[in-house]
Amino acid sequence: MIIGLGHYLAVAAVLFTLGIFGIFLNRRNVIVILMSIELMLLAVNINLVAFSAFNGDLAGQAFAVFILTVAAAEAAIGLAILVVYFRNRGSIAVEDVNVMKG
Amino acid sequence: MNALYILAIFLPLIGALIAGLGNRKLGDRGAQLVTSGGLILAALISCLAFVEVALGHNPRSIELFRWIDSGSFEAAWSLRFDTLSVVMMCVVTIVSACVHVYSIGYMSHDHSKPRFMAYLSLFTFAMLMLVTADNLVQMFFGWEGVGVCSYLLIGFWYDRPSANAAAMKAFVVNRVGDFGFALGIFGVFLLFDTVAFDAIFGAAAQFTDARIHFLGMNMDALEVLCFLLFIGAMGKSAQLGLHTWLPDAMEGPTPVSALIHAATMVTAGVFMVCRLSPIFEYAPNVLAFVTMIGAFTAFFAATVGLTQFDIKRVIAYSTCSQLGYMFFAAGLSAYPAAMFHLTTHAFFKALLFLGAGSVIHAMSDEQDMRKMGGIKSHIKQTYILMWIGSLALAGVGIPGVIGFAGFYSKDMILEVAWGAHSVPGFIAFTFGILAALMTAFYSWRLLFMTFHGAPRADEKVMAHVHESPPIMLWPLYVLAFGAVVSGLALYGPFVGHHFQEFWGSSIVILPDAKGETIIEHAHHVPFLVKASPVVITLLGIWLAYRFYVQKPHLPGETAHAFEGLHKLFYNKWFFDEAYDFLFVRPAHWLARTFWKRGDVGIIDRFGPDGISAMAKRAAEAASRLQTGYVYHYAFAMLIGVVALVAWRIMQQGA
Amino acid sequence: MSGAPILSLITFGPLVGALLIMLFARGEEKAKNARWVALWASGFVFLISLVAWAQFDPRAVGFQLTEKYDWFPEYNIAFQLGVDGLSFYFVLLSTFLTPICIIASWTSVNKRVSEYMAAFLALETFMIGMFCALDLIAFYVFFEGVLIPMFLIIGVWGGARRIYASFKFFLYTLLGSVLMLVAIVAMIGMIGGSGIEDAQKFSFSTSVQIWLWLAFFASFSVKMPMWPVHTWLPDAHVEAPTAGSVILAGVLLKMGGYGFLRFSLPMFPEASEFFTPLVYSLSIIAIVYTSLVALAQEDMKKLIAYSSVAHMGYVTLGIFTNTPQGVEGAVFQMLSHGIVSAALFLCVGVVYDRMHTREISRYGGLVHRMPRYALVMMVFTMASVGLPGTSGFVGEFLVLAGAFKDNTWVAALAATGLILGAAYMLMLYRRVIFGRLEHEDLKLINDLNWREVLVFAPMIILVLWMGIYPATFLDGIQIAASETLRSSAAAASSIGDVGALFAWLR
Amino acid sequence: MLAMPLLPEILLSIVGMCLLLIGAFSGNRVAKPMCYIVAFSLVGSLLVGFLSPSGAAFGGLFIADKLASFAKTLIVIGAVATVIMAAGRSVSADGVGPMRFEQPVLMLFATIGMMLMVSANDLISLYIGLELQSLSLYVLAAIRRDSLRATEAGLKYFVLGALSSGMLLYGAGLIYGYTGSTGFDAIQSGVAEMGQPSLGLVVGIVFLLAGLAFKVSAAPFHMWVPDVYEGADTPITAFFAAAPKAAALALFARVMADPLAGADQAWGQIVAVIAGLSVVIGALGALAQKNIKRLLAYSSIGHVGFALIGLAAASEAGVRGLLIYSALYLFMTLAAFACVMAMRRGGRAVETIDDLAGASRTHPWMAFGLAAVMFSMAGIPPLAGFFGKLYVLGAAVDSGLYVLAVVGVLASVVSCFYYIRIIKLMYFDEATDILDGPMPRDLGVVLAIASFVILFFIVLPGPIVSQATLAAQQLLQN
Amino acid sequence: MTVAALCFYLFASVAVVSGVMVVTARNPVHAVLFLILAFFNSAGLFVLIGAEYLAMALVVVYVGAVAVLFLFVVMMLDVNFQELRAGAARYISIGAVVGLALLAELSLVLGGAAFGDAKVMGGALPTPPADQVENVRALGQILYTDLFVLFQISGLILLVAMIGAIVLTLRSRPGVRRQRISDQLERTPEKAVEVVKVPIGGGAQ
Repeated sequence: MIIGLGHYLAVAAVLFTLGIFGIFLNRRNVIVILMSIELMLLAVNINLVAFSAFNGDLAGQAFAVFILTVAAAEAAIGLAILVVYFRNRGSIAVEDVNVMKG
Repeated sequence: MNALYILAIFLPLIGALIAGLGNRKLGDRGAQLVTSGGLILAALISCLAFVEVALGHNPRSIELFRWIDSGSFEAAWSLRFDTLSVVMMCVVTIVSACVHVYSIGYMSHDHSKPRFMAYLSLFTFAMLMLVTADNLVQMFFGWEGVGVCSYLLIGFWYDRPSANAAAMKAFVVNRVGDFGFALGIFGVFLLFDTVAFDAIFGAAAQFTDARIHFLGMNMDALEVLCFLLFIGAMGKSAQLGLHTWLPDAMEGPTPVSALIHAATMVTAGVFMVCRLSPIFEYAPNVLAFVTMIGAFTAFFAATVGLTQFDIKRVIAYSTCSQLGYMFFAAGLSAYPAAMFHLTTHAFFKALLFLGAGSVIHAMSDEQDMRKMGGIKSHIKQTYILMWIGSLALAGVGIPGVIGFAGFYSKDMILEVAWGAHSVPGFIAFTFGILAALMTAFYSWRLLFMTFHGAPRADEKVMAHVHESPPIMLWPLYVLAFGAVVSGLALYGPFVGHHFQEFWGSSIVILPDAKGETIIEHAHHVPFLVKASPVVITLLGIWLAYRFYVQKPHLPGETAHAFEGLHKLFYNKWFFDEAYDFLFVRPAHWLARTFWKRGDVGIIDRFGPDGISAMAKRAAEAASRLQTGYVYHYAFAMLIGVVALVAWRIMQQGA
Repeated sequence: MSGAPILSLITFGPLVGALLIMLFARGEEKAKNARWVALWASGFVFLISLVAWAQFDPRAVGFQLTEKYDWFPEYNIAFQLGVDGLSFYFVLLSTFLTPICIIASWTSVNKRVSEYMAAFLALETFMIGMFCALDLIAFYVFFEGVLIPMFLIIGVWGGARRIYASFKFFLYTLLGSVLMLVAIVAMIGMIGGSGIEDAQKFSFSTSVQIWLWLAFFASFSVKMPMWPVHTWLPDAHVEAPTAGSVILAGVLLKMGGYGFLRFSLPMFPEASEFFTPLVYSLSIIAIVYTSLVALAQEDMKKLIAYSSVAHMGYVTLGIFTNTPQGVEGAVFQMLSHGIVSAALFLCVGVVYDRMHTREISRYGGLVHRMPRYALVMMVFTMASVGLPGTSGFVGEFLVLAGAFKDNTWVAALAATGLILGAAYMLMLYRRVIFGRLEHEDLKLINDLNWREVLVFAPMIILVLWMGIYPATFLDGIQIAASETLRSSAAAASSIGDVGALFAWLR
Repeated sequence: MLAMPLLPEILLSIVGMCLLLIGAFSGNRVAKPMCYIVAFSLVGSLLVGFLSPSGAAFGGLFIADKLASFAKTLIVIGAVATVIMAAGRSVSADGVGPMRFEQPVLMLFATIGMMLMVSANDLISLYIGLELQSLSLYVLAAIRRDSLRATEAGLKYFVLGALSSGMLLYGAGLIYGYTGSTGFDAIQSGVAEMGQPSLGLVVGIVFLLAGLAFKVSAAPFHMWVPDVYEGADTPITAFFAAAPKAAALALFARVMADPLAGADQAWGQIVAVIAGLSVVIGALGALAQKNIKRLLAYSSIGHVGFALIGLAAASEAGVRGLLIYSALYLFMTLAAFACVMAMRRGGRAVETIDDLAGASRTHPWMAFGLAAVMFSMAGIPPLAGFFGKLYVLGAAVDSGLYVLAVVGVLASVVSCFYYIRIIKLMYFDEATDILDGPMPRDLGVVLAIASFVILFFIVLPGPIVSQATLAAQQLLQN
Repeated sequence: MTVAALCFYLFASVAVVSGVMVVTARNPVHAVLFLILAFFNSAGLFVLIGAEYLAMALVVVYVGAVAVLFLFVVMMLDVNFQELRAGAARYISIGAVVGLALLAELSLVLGGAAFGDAKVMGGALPTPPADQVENVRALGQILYTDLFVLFQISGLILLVAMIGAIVLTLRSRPGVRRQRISDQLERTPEKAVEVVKVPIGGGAQ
């Protein structure tokens, strides 16, 4: 049995779905949401790398490199926002994040 | 000459405008002088026109300028002077002049004399426009114009709610008639592609077999048109069904009743049928209908006249009844006879009304005959004039020798009815005779109740009873003169053996198989027929004498004996109540229902308001969706993506 | 005529006045200056329109005084102006009524005068522009643009329920119009340009016509207004200030009718033929139903508003009779109604300014104190009732004559409006003018002052002129109407029995 | 000269870093002058952009074409106006603390991101540009870090933005995988080669679309908008509403019409659905709002929906409509936010709609301007907004999207209600509490210029329309 | 069953399970640790497919920096571990349905990929043969040539992230004593020491 593109895509799809699941099923705290986002990006990376490898094209890997970079930046900013939010609200429970609505 | 004729038509208008708009500076006297003077001048010119046009056989029509001009629909302002018009012009201007002069005296205590005079003159103008119209639309102009003036004059005393109501009723009921008239005009336009009289009359014979789709039915075109036009005539001339406004119109000042509701406007319907005789002749069924309506009206109005107590109402019903005579004459194709009666009736009915006005004037504005009586010695001249009027109305005379005006004209009509030798003719004759009986009865009932017996008015009123001033009496004399001699004088030209010479082309009567016209038939009825009206009239007078002079208790007893009938007559056959129930109330109910239920309850509720409420609810729902929770937002995005992907995949698969 | 772009002058003249007011009317004399500037501007525009009238040849076929400027070349949209017999008299009507409105508002509007005057002048520009526009887009711009000033006029200077009324007016009419916008856009796509003349020459397929017709109908029927989309009108009228009602009744209601004539009939003749029964039905309902509703009204303005709906019923009826009489009568009826109902609203305004109520029952016996007013009101009442000799008669009569040619049922049912119209108008007159002067507060009411006489006098003259010598206007209308009918006549034959849906009416 | 087409962005980056240095040493007191420097350099960069050559840069990663320059012009106008307005509000809306010097710098970086992304000619550069913009915006949203609302706005924006980035990336990955390249030109030819787009590509397009739709705030990816608009500091909100919207719409148009041109039957209908949903949600959502910023948020959703109606037409006319619409919307939104920023009472900003009551008496010119904006947003002629709608509808109808057009206009009628409600408040109602007056000069200037464009677009539509036409033509040609 | 395949399944399954745990773990610290595990396994997958550089980068960047950052914040914020709230259960079914639908849709795509629908051809940046140029070098060659501008912009992004993190979280607290080295260095005996003469019996003042 040869491991093909489909296998990698399947793993990525599952991870991506998990990431999305994490975002909207999570009720505990926002950090987990951030982690879910990282999971999604990881899935994307797997996708890209798989395509890159199976297409014989390096652009996918280069793309993944940039995604990695940006993801790190994103995590930093996300956590920063989270921290200031925590300072204001005293909580990072997802359900508490609804001062504004309607 | 033409300019003079035009002047005659427009003099009243000029007078009206001067009196109406310049009232402050002109003053009462000025207004009266201008209008009356204008009318007298117009009357003189009319007489001149009568001589030149009718007697000199010199008809003409004068186009003034274009009016409505739309495609083939061309109606110009133009004046038509033929025998028919000038006869009407004479009647209108003479009676109007009399009424104008009379009004100077009658209205002397009123606050707004100029306004009254202006209305009267304006009315006269409209009436003249009607009779001299050269096309149907201009006739309609006059038609509605007199309606409006009538409205204004009935409602002249605008303080009185009853006067206002009567004025409105007159206008609206007339509008019902006009509705028919207007449809008739449209029909004429549809059929003939023109509304000008000459063109219509010229082409009428070609359309005898024409059919028209009217209200989903396929019918004889000319019959339909004539029927519609006749509805207009019924409205204006207060024929059975559309008569209800006329008695109420007595709310107006008495000169108005004399001019409009006796002599001129109400005869417009008769005039119209005569004017349109060239097409009515081709609509035999409608003519029969006209006859029947006329006959019933004559009878019906007379019955009601028997029981009324308001002096003016009695005369009003009498007018209604006499109009019935005219119509059945016209319906039997005896247009000259109708016109004849129209003319004589104008004089004596105006006389009666103005006389009644004089009485009312004397009795301090009392109109109820039950509160009169015993004043013949106080107002002798009026008494005599009323007698003349009544004699003329009842048609007293010696057959074959001489008589009052009504004698000639009414007898002519009854002879025509007999001479027609047709079922409608016979019915008309029967009703006509019965009506004549009643006419005599209620006329003398009026005379006796008003002038004879013991005074029933209170002291104060009786102390005030006085003869009218000369300015009111002189017109009465003029009219009385007409009431006495017009029958004799006009019999020859109007309905004599050479009547066609006189009328010329203005009236068309199709000869029967023998080549004779109905008028000639009428001349050859048995003497018994000729005499019967007089006999029956004398019977009526005797009955009245018996009831109201000899045995004053009889009326009450009779009324008691025939309670149902009396109630029916006294309540005018319940027409007003029936109309109120059938039309007025439903209309008001519908009005409220449409407004409250329809507009507010349905259209607004489900329309704009409903939609905006719906939008508001949707907006609330939309803002409830915006919960503020991040995971809901994410969820929405996810659902969006999933749905879109699913949709695309399905699309792809398909 | 070449040289001066006279229609542009007429169209944008008022806008210049509005700008002048907004920029320069300030300080102590602000209100006074605004009034005078508005009066001068509108009066000047009226004079120019008279000059245009002199240049206007009623016998000429096609559009006159045309102007054309590049606008959106990518879509082949040019700004075109021009008039023919259908539109020119409406231009005159607009330029005539605006100064009258400004005089009528001279003292009755005393808050935010400069804004009011500016709004009114802007309104005039839009109205005139709408009638002059020879380009679909320009037409729509003006057609909708009217909403803005009118919305403000009702909303700012209106009565107690002005907010409801102005919103209803705005949204209702907008709702109808946006569908027309889609149709216009679609037409531009099909024609490849937006000239009205091109559109009239273009022949759309029948099915397309049906849709386009419906879209235009959605707009025009609301603007007319036709039953059952008329309910905004009474509210708008009641709440609008007097001059607002005058313009609303005088000109804005004519936009729908004008639209039918300019678009529906010549551009979609087959669809017009197809939908004629529908229009007939709605028109008749409008005439009978709203006349009855008018009978039950207790508010003077509402009554007149409902009467307007009924009168507009005649207009739609006439337009779709497909006869010269019907079409010309409809146009004439619109012109006449423009004067008459405007004048009636002014009449209401006169007493409203004095008594601050429009309830009929609060009046009665005014003739005692106000004979001149009574006379004026009588003239317009009679004109509204359609008395021959007044302008109201000619249009109504021609419409009915045309309708009778096409369908006797329709004519007969519509003619009942003659009776009902008389009933409600006379009832109004009787209850307001006649009777005893019983209300204490009315006993000191004053008759018309010179300014009001100045307002009414020309209107009376016009009403009589139009009633006695309508040929002045009918001649011009006739040529344009026959052009309109020619295009639809060709189509009449090609429509099959698709009208079965509404065939019951025939 | 490989870098020349991107010269403006490069110069701006240098300016940004210099400013950062200055700020680091001088602190927040230079924030206000820095705003002006940013504005000035943005305008300068625009001029540089006009002068520098067009065409591909950096081996086709970026491209400076008509679309890019059109979009950049809009971005710069939006950014400059909002930066200047922000400079005037150097004390925060709540009156707490002065403006941070990082704010103009971040705005500048965000603008650079936008400029990069509208120039992107490759999925990677698209992503990088987008993220540069987004990350700056996340921070900007929360920059009033002591305000709960601002930080909540930042948090929501960040979380959802990251989610959308994930989706966009997933889609980009699939597109890359199924076309074999990240370059737009290659993708275009790849798609064209494919004929009927493969399933993977379609799913990729949907995910990419979802990500882009989030950035333009189209339904159902719009939920963040009201909260972020409300929570963020008003000058920041104005910035959000102006520049990124124009950039994202242009990017949207580019991605759909250039690399994915061959798959228009795949995305056309999706865009149509998104557009229809957006106009409806935008119309309904705003009806119930009391906060004017939230209202404008919903309104922006509706407007984006309208712009996308043009794109849904998948034609040159459609792209042109979208560009014209976004240009006109930019001016409308700037004017609206100028007014919102002028709403202060007793020195404190107020945000409910009712605060505008009677403004026509106290602030006649502001009320006039705002009324014009509202009528324009409602799409009432003769104001500019109408013509935006006209172009969009024209394109949609030409492409047979009748239902969408009707939905659009009906929704615009509904939305009219809340626009005219604002006018009603200003003109029909009497003031209860009077707003501070007069309007600050900077806001007045922005309002005046924007209103001028709105009012007089009808007279001289040429500049905007012809540039949009050229941009659309060029985009659709290759 | 080759070793490679075995490894793939191992890495893949562990990665997926760790992913599940990330989402469901009650304790955020555990979640972070599972995240790290997922990353490690993904790195393994990358190695399997020949993307060595990315595998390293993943470990270095994510595990070394990002995950630690997460851990740090989790610890710092000291959030109490709340229980799954009752509300969540309400949505779990519909959430599951939608999530599974998504998964199904995505698998449909890879169904296509598995059957060779994906584009298998050299792109614009073809991978050089692995035996001549190793992955890191190949990637480096394009990163610093063709894509250098993106590399630079990435730097800009990181700069923005840095600014952001600082502007949001750095607080200058008044009243906090800080070491000021320049002051310390500028200290001179003259400033620090005062020589006083103390009179006898007077004492220091």
